[in-house]
Amino acid sequence: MISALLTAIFLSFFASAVILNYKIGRLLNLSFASIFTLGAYIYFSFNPTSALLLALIFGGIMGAIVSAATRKLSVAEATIISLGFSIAIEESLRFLYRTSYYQVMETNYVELFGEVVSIHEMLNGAMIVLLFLAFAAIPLSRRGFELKFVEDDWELAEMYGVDTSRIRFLTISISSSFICLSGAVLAPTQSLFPSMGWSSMVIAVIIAAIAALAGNAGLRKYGLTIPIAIAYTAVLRWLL
Amino acid sequence: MLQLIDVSKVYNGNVVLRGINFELESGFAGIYGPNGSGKSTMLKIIAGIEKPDCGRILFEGEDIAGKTPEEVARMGITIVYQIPRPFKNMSVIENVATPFILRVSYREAMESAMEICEFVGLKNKVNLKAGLLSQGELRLLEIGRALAAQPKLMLLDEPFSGLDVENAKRVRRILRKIKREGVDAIVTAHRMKLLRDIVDVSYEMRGGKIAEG
Amino acid sequence: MKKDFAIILALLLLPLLLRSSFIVSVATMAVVYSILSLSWFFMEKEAGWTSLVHSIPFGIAAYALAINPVLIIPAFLLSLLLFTALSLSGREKFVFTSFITAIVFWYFSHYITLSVNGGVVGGEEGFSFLSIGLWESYLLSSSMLLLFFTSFALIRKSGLGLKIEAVRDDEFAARSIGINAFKIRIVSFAISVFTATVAGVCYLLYFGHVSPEIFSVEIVLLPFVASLIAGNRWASPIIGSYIIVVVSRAFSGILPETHLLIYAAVLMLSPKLKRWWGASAY
Amino acid sequence: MKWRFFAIFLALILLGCAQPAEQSGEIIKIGVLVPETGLYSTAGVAMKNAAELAAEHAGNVELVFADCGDTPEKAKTAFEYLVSQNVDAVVGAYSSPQSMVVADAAGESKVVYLVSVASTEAIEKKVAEGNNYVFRVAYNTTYWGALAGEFLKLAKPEKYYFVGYDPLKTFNQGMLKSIKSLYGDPEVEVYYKSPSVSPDDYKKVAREIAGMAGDRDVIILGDPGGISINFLKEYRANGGKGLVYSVGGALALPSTLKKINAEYTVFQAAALEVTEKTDMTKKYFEDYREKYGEDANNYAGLLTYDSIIILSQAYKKGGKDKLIETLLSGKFEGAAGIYRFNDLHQALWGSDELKGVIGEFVGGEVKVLYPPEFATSQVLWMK
Repeated sequence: MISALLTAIFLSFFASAVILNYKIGRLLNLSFASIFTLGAYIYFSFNPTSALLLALIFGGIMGAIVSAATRKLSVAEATIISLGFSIAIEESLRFLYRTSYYQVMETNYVELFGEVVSIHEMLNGAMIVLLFLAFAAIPLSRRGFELKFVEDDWELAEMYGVDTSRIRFLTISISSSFICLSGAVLAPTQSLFPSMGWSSMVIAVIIAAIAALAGNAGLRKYGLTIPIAIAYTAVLRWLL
Repeated sequence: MLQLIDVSKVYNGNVVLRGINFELESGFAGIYGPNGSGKSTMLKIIAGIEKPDCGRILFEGEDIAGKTPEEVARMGITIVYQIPRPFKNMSVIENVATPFILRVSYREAMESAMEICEFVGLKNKVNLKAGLLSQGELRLLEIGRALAAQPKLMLLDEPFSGLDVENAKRVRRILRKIKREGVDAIVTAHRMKLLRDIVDVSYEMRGGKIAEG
Repeated sequence: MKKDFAIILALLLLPLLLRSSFIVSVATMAVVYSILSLSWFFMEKEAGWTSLVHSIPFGIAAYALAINPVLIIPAFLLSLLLFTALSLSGREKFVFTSFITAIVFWYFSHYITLSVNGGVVGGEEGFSFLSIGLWESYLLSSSMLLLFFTSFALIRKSGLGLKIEAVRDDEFAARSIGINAFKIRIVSFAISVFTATVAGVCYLLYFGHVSPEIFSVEIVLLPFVASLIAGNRWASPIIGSYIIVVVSRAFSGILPETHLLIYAAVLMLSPKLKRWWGASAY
Repeated sequence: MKWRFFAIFLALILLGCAQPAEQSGEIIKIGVLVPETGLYSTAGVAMKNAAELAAEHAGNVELVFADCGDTPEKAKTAFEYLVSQNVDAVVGAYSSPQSMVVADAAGESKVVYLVSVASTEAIEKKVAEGNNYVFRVAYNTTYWGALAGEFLKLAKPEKYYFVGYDPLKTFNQGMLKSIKSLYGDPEVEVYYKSPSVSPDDYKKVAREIAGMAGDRDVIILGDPGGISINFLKEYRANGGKGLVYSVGGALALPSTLKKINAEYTVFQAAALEVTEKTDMTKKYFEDYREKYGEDANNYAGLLTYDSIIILSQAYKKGGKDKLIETLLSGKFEGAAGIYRFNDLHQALWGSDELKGVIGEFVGGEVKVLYPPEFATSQVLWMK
């Protein structure tokens, strides 16, 4: 149950990042798939502490590049460019880590309420919850108001003099940064291979799409992704 | 020809039309009244876009109250919206040709559309995308497109709103021409003065009620 | 329009001159995907619905033919029904609902199995079918492509085309001049679904095998990507499909390790490509 | 302008095709379909390395590589490319649908194709239907099951559980059918879903089975992919007992087992370094390590190696024109044993000279359990 909840939190975080990028960055950011993978490979290559820091930095840089490359483009064009980035990162990782083995690491488990849970999953869950709380606090600030404005009506916000391109840049960079961090934190619970990020990406897009269908009101749609994540995987498991 | 009997409409508890009784035998009828008096709603109900809560609408003896907009249109009633709704990505002539298509071949439709474009004065803009027209031209296009449906009855919702003097004159001229062609119409406006020299009979609408005036 | 036609004809004739079976096989794949992309483009540009579910008519047509050719008609009707049902959510939400449906269908397709002589066939392995041969496939799919391209050009200059475009631009205004918008929507879906179905049939007749990969995200996105990277003309989805098939498939032998980087580069440069294409080619 | 655009693309394609085929009588030109990109690219590295090593060892082989990706469609295009390079024979491809498509294409273009990984029964069916050009060096699904059955007979567990991977149900069920015919029904038959459907499903199944299985039970894990590693971790973390028998793939590589400290994991392989079935076994493993700096793959890589070695020997014996006849009538020495092919062009796995190997990872090292002539240990149970 706890482990399922942690997975749901992770997927909901991934989906929220997708929604946020869509609303503010105006692109379906498919580069997340490989940025997540990149994080995992960074964790594999460096010692844990510096890996986490590097993941944050590299993720941010990747996000910044994607943001710069997709400025002032239509949603569709920007989405295709992010797909190009995703493939490029994935293929580069394949080159850099040319091996016939899955990269694996050991992970430690702890028992929690009678359930065995990986420490790394818990860490990732805790990080995401903190992130959600920080995100929920943003609307209280002036910046947060701007953010909400942009999210609500991008064109109107621009007309009223909000610096939308800066907000867009920050949104894409920061969300990429955390996706990368999440990849690093979860690395020991995964078998690493260059296209590993896609399965999470696809589910995240579906959850984001369902959330977008279900409601569009403020922060609620991000919160909505958690029950949707739980329901979606449960329903599919039952259906198939 | 057209008869409204005890037609009422309520939106979210606001009574917009209170038992309207209205009859048009032939010619142009004008309805004037302030904003929110229910003029547009009445036209929309006749056109089948809105459903009345109660009452009957008889057109050539048939009750059309439950019909869909396309059924009403096919019986010969066309509406010209207050805010023009052109087919933005189609050319002017294609806009006008579309209603003809329901009756004749593509070639004939285009020929007839050309005549209408000439009639409403858009002859030199036929190949332009409708989305590029000015507000006044859009109104002319709307009227042209409605005419192309070869209506027995036209519903014109505030045809002069938002137009400058020049364009208002053009619309007025065209409406007179239409009248001469023998098409019947209901025209709304917020002031009676705008309608005086076009309509045969005028009504005043206030608070969802209608009275001859 | 004539230019577009000339370009397509030239594209189709080139492999015939080169007479290399590898080039023809790549070209056949490109032509099959061109038909699919064209059907997508028709729905997007002519009817105004952005679909991420064209893998379904494409895929189930291939599945139907592989299992039992009689199923082609139900497959077509099923796809049409699905499109119609999804469209009830409205144009805006159609992109999302269609994407979700396509993915769920992809999962489901792994469970399409048949019992043959006590053994299970299908599933993740898919079904085999007899290929009609390379040159035959190329001629068949090329003539289908030309046929559809020409038909679409004719439809656009016909009454039906006007009605479809009117409904695309303003459903309500179309209804109030007497157009049955729902009927027209279904007709336009039927045209698009039919084209995708034919693409699926051509796919199987050439390829001789169908597996769940046909419903994968890659195929879902292909017509969308293809139509976008090469401008916004009626030849664009076709040229785009050629570009994608060439960079992501044909180089698999010439540059086995790096060909996807070229694909990535093409995607990243696509807006430039598109503009350059739009500016210089016409 | 637009023509220049096409010209570039076409020129690039032609570049690949236009190389004149220099065909000397001594050298066999073999096309290798390697999944360089996509889902199976990890195995692809092993296959490519092994192929290069085989060419080095054989001496009379020229290789042409093409990326078959992870879809049958890419495999077919890659195959067509190899044919355009005038190869004498083709080996490789990874998944079953890929091999099925390539088999058909091989029949059409009359090029000999050796299936070196895929196990689907459809391949033998195609041969029975008259496709003479396809041979399989790898196990068929039945042999996958037979090998697991051999292990069950050796271990005689109190109960056995079958855990399959959902997207590979056809493969799993074919295998299970063969196990059942040898050892009876499993206690439980359960499948976990691909993580792209239900990310947590393997954990749930791991927990469930961990709750059921006892000390003297065997869990047969029918997933050759990366998730099998996650499953095993989760199973042991939840206190799962007994022996886990992995059908191979990701969990069959000793260095992976070492990395995750997978004690009491049993796995199957085409050959292991310690099972010197022929002179080539050790050579393969040693030279591979020396050349590439990591342990050699013992299934997909090894069988790709053997496929090329087999072709090289057949070519020496009978030349290009008699390749099919030579393959059908001859014996070929590979790293995994002596290969002969039956009427359905299937390598005779299970015969005296060609058997799969079962190893057990215990105490940080690999012990061989099967075949008996190479066995270094009994089945060891967890205490």
